[in-house]
Amino acid sequence: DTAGGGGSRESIRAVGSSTVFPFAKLVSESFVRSNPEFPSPIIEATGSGGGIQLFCSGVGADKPDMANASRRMKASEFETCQQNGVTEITELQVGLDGIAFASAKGGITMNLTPKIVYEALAANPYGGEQTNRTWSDVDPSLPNEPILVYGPPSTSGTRDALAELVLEAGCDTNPEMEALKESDKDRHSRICTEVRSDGAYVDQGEQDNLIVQKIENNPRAVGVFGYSYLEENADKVQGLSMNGVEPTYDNISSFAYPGARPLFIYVKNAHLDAIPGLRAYLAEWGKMWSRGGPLADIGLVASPDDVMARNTQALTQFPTLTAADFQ
Amino acid sequence: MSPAILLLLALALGLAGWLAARARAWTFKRAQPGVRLAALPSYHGWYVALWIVIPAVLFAMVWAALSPNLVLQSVLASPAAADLPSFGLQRQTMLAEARNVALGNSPAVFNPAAAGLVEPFRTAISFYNWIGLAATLVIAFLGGAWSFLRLRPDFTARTRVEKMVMTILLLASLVAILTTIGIVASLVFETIRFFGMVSPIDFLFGTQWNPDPMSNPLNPQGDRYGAIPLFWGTIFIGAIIAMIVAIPLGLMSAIYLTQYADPRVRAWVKPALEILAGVPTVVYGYFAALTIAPGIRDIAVSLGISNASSESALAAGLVMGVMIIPFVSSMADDSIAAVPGAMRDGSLAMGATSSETIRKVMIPAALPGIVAGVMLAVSRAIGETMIVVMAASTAANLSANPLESMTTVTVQIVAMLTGEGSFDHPATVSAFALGFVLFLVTLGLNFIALRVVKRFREAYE
Amino acid sequence: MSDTVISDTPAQSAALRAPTRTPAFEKRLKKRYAAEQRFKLLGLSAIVFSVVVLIFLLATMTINGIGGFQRAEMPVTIDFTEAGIAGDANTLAGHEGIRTLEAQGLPATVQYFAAETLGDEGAAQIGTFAWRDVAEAIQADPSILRTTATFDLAASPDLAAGFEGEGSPEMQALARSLAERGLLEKNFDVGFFSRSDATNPQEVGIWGALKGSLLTMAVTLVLAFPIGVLAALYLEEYAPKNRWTDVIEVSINNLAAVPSIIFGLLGLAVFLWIFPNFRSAPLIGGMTLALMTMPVIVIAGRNAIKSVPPSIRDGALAVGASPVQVVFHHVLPLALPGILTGTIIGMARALGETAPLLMIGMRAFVATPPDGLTSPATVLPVQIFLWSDEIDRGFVERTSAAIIVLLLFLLVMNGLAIYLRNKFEKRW
Amino acid sequence: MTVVHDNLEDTEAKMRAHDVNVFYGSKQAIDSVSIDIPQKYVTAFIGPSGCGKSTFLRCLNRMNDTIPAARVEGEITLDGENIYDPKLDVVQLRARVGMVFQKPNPFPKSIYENIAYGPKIHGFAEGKDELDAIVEKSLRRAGLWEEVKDRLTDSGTALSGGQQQRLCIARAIAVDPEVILMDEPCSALDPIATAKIEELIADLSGRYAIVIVTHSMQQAARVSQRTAFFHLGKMVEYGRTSDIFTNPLEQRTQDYITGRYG
Amino acid sequence: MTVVHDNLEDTEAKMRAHDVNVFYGSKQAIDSVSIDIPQKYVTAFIGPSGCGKSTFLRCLNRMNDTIPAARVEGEITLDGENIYDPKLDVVQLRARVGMVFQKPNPFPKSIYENIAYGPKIHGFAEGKDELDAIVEKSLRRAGLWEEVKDRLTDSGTALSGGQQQRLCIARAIAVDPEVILMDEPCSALDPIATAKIEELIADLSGRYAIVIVTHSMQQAARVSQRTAFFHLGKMVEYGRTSDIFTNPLEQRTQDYITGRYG
Ligand SMILES: Nc1ncnc2c1ncn2[C@@H]1O[C@H](COP(=O)(O)OP(=O)(O)OP(=O)(O)O)[C@@H](O)[C@H]1O
Ligand SMILES: Nc1ncnc2c1ncn2[C@@H]1O[C@H](COP(=O)(O)OP(=O)(O)OP(=O)(O)O)[C@@H](O)[C@H]1O
Ligand SMILES: [Mg+2]
Ligand SMILES: [Mg+2]
Ligand SMILES: O=P([O-])([O-])[O-]
Repeated sequence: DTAGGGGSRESIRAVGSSTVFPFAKLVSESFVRSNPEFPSPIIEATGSGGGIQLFCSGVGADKPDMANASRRMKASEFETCQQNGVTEITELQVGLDGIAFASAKGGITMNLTPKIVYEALAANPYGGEQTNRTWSDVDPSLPNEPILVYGPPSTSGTRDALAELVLEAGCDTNPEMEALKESDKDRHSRICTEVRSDGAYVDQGEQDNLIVQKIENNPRAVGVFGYSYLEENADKVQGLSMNGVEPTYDNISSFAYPGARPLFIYVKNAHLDAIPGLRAYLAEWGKMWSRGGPLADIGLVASPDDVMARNTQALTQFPTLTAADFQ
Repeated sequence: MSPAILLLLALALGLAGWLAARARAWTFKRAQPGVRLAALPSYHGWYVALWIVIPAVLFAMVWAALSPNLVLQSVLASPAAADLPSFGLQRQTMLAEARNVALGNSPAVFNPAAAGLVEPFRTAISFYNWIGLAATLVIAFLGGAWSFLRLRPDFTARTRVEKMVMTILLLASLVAILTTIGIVASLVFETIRFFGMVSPIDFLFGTQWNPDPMSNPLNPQGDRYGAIPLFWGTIFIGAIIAMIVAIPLGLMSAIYLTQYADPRVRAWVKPALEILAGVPTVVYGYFAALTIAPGIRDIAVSLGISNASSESALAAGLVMGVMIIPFVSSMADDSIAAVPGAMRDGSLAMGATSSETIRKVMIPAALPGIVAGVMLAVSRAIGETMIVVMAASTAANLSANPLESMTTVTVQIVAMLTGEGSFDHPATVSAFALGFVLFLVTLGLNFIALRVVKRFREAYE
Repeated sequence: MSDTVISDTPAQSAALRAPTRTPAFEKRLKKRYAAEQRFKLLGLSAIVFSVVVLIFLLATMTINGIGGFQRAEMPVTIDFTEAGIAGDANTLAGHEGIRTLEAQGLPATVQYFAAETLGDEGAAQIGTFAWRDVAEAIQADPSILRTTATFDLAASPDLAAGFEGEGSPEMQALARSLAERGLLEKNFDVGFFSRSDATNPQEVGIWGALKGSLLTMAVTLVLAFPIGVLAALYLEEYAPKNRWTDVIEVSINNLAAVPSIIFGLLGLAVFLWIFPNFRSAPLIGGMTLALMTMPVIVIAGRNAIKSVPPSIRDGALAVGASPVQVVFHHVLPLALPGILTGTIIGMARALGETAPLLMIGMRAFVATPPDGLTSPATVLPVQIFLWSDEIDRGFVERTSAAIIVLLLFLLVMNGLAIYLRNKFEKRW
Repeated sequence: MTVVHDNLEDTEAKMRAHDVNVFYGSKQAIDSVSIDIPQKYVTAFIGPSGCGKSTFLRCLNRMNDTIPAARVEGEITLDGENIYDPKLDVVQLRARVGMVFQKPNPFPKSIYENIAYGPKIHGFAEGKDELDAIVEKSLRRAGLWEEVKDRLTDSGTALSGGQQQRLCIARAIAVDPEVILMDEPCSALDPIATAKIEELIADLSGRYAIVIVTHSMQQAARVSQRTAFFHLGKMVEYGRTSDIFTNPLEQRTQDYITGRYG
Repeated sequence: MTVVHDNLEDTEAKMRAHDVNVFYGSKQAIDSVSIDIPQKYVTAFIGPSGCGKSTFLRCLNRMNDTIPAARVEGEITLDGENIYDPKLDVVQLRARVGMVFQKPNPFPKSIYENIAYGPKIHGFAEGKDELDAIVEKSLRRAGLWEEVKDRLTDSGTALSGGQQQRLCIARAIAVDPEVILMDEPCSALDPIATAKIEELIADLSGRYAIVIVTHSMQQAARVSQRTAFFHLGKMVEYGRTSDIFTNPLEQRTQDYITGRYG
């Protein structure tokens, strides 16, 4: 056997984001019903980070063919991929999503800003001690309710997006931190992105459904998850606005909402011809990600037209991702 | 040749050998009418049949493992294989596709490039099939012939067949040891690896449990792996809350059923309790998460305890306690039944009432058995997974408030291993260390409990 | 006895106290009887509590679950003669069929006729895959392409929720108006028993998980039963009393009490290490559960074997049967009902087991039933676990429905075990 | 059917059974037995195995109630009160009619607790001192005091068989019963222990009405003043022990005591 | 130590035990017993309970092998062959030396199967007819044929105790043994059934060497021609039954048969 041994495999395997998971499932269902000759793809929700880690651990039958991600692959991860022989990767943006902050219908309501979220959730806000117990500790205009946020774990892309799009933005409102970014990048990222672990932030594992259930049962809790879950459960939970912008389809689609972000799937080109049906499965994505398509029905925000066109093309050409793409 | 066909072939040959050998034994018998054979003709049959089937089946197994490789080698040597891609997976898949088509498992290849390989596969497969078939036949024949030639009127076929049977029985009982070794080895190996990354001191005595599977595996941050909160959560839910429910209810149920209940009532209630014990834990978990946990939170909130968690330790513990009731009750039932009736009669004859007899004589006498039963119940509760996975939380909380959320060892094992994290990361491997601790603790509890029970039984025998 | 002295006169008597015939005693007695009653009541209430919990649990599942066997469907009449969809048995057969129909615009056709029948709003709420049901019906009987046919198409989850009186007010209103016109109704969902997992609660089925369970159980039974019985025979009938057999005994007793999740760790570390490509496969699941079930069978088997009276063995030995003959001719047949009872109970436990299977990957999303022992699958309890995490109200009912199916299986198995035990409970 | 000797001087009858029948399910184990158990005497029940001695004995303190299948017909009185009267309290009855079993059955508690058990549950002792006194007195009467006085906290099961049986007798005495029933109290004991128990019975006989079931005719002859011979559920003959053994009126009795059957 | 009467006319010895010792673990149960079991006679083993009669009997067909703790020393021969020779096949030995137990233990199979089992496993019958013939002959010899011939398919356990015991004897006869060992075959039976078995033993005695352990001296006197008296693991006296019962040479034998102990 040469590189990537370990026998052969018949079913497609995808791992990664729990945000992308429901979309991947639907595509998979559609795929098996249109292509009964292929076995059903196996899809597991491991979180974007966990998924990419697995994805990048090598090529071969015992390694997944695809990683779903609710954030873009990081340069460091790309590096790991390259080192492990996963050299040819195609990146497909399947749509958009936003990290939604939500509470139960009739529960706590707030107008959040990145700064508030940062001060409420940081392990050490601005390098100091975290003393905020209630929202009103953070900002007297907010309700006097204990801070209780159910959110994704560190393996998750939503968590990364939370750190990058919200926490860091909130942190950088402080000029000192802004300056620190230049002088000590590591320290900056630790202070700005580390989340408190004293129980105010509860990591619910890779189960966004569970977060929805938790906040539905507790009117004073806030949940953090993908917009699609918010949309799907609009009758149970309500989105909290950020900087005064509601998390809605249009606001995300136009990036007016600060937590808007693209969703990706990554494919190993080497597996394209090795795994029966992999191309057809990817084509199925292309059929379903359109505006008003079946994926939109369950909460996927379609990519802007130009992006969609580019990605539709990528479904046949499979352009290889290069280090340059991460500049 | 598929292993199944080889197996059938071996069995058919065995049958033939059986018939032939039995016939042979009959001829001995007819030849010397007065003389008894040393074994029944059918044992001669079995002897030869086993000598045919066992070597043939062993060979078939070896062949099943070897032949695909041989086929592969010969296919790779064929010119059609020259332009196979060098990428392993793709190569393997194409080969597998072609083989599947050649074997008739699938109608066509998906990858057109593999089509050329189908024919070489067909040829190679049928070639090696013939070899396999021939070799099986030869081996079966050799085994059969050798054993057949040993048949004599005074040949003790039965003894030999029985020796083979005994060997098989012995091998079967060794599976238990192998399993134990397998468990211990897999746990120990990974645990040692884990302790290479995180110090056992940090793990066993640390009070912060917050592993980060995305952190750099080379810098595992030992202070994030303090398992004390998990141990506490496990004990609090499984050994405290659940037992507070299960021990009195189980014990009183057993007492009522054995000492008071009308036989007709017992005939209905006992199976009902057994049903309670037979409900899968995932159903209990669902029940806890869907019905009990929100209920408890609502009650707590209406009582003004506003920080009650909706995945409280109480909910998981209560439901686990209910699950354990039948277990405790049947252990208590056994222990009470093991107390000689003479004790009961002795007390009743003193003019004690039934409840006095039970409380002051039966229970104290059955106590070792009951205590051992409780230990087994605890060991069961702390190893229980689904109820806590579904109803407890993943938040490692060191608290004595049953309304707060807590996590347990089993929850963390599931959490760490279902994420499918990398096996190089201490967060993933920590599951094995947790499993090892769980294994040792339950093992200890069971071991002590079984000994106590045994001694208790012997005392009254 | 002549030397025994027999005396007819009793020894000197002493005054009799009669402490039991005092009023004080009577008074205490009353209290003691009250305590007796309280104690008895306590016992009774313990029983009643357990039974009530059982009934409550079963009732909750049943009430939630009954709805799970139904789904909201909308009748849509399609006039294929108008639709311009063509094809015969040949072109529509096999893998290509569905794609052919899709290429011919069947989805649009279905949508069009749905709008005809249900109005635009209603048509927007037929399930995403409704056209696939139509396509499969056409494949099954291409002749309907020349006729007009009515299909009961699944409603979208939102509409189904609206029909239940939940979800958004618009949906509730739409559901009401459709229902009034007889265009939305709950039908018994036969497909629940033939479909597999899906994203949409209206589309899910348990066949995939059930088949996974059956395959897994088959592996478990084939491995655990013979090994368990043979080991039990060996230990009970032949094993010499020495350190080795002690080790075997201790291992078996301990294995029977090892938490099931540890077996999952074993499966993950050993079986998946040996067969890395069989992740999620019933084969691995079955092997893992077999190790878990075997000790149960061994212990039950040993008890059954032990209860065969030694006099039977003596009798057989004394007419010249060899130890192996004694066991296979006499002991095993007599112990078999007991062994079977233990096996059924062990299998029932394995059938309800979830945790170890999570460890070996049987929790992944798989949209089709497994077609063999090595294809990825899930099992019924894991399916229940997965569905229990879904939030859609529809999944609550489906989960409970799946629980009912699982409980029915277990009830039948346990009932069978109890029946066997009672029927063959022999006293020699 | 039953021969009752007529030379029994008119002793006060402590218990009287009249036409008692006992059934286990549909099987009759005792067939219309009538007997007077005299005050202050030792009465022995003898007869071949399975003839119903134990069954009848257990009727006398209603221990048969604990066997679900057992059903008792007829009348048994204690001091004239019918003990099967539904209004009668079994607890009280059993406190008044003590019982000692074939196999010594001390409770798995300390020697002290074994004796104190009865007085405690019946509330006979007001305090620790009184209880101590009862324990000592009972052990003394049972002839066990000297042997165990230094180890009252040891477990009752740690004693030898004969000591255990005496402990059981002491336990029965401790609640001050009026009648003591003993079902083959020596059959599990060696000859020396048996001799001790027989001595004890002789000591106690003036104080209580004692009924003893025994297999050994020698023992019956040694300890009892009255003997009843049972056979196949019937009481065949009843009279002075000396008469029964030297001068039985019934052939079956004669056959039994000369060892023709049994 | 052992007194063997010298008026035993020189019958052919079917089995001979020479200096046999049996140990259960470290406890000696049989202490150097030597005896000749004669062909065609009935030999009775008598002695008080626990003296080792059963133990010695079970040595004669190596049923002691089934007790892990048991260890046999010394030599026992059957027709001159040492039965403890490692080369000897126990299965064959047991087919030659049949055994009937104290409690009847028919297999829970049909009456027919009970009898046919032995011949089947030993291959004594070539076909169904031959087997039928063996079953009938054995049942006839055991005096059971008339009672069961119409219900051969009924379960053996459905018979009465005495019938069951005769079934067990028939089962033993069916494999054509040379010696039949019986360990208190009548102790679980009523007198009528006992009488039948005794009759049967008398019938069989000319054909087989029979050894019977019994508690009842009357029975020994009725059925046996030779009697061995065991005491505390030793064989005390061996001789003609009539001599042993009328004219014992040893005091202990005398004491036992006159009922001084036991
Ligand atoms: N619990 C019971 N259920 C049914 N039958 C019983 C029960 N106890 C005793 N018997 C039967 O009642 C009859 C009398 O038994 P009992 O024990 O009174 O005899 P016994 O004279 O005490 O005999 P032994 O001397 O052996 O103790 C016997 O036939 C016995 O089998
Ligand atoms: N399996 C055994 N293990 C240990 N000791 C045994 C065993 N069987 C019998 N013994 C002891 O060996 C001695 C002889 O027993 P055996 O059964 O041969 O006596 P027996 O004469 O047949 O008595 P019985 O008339 O009561 O049947 C006894 O002391 C007995 O306790
Ligand atoms: Mg009795
Ligand atoms: Mg004996
Ligand atoms: O989508 P995520 O699971 O990576 O948050």
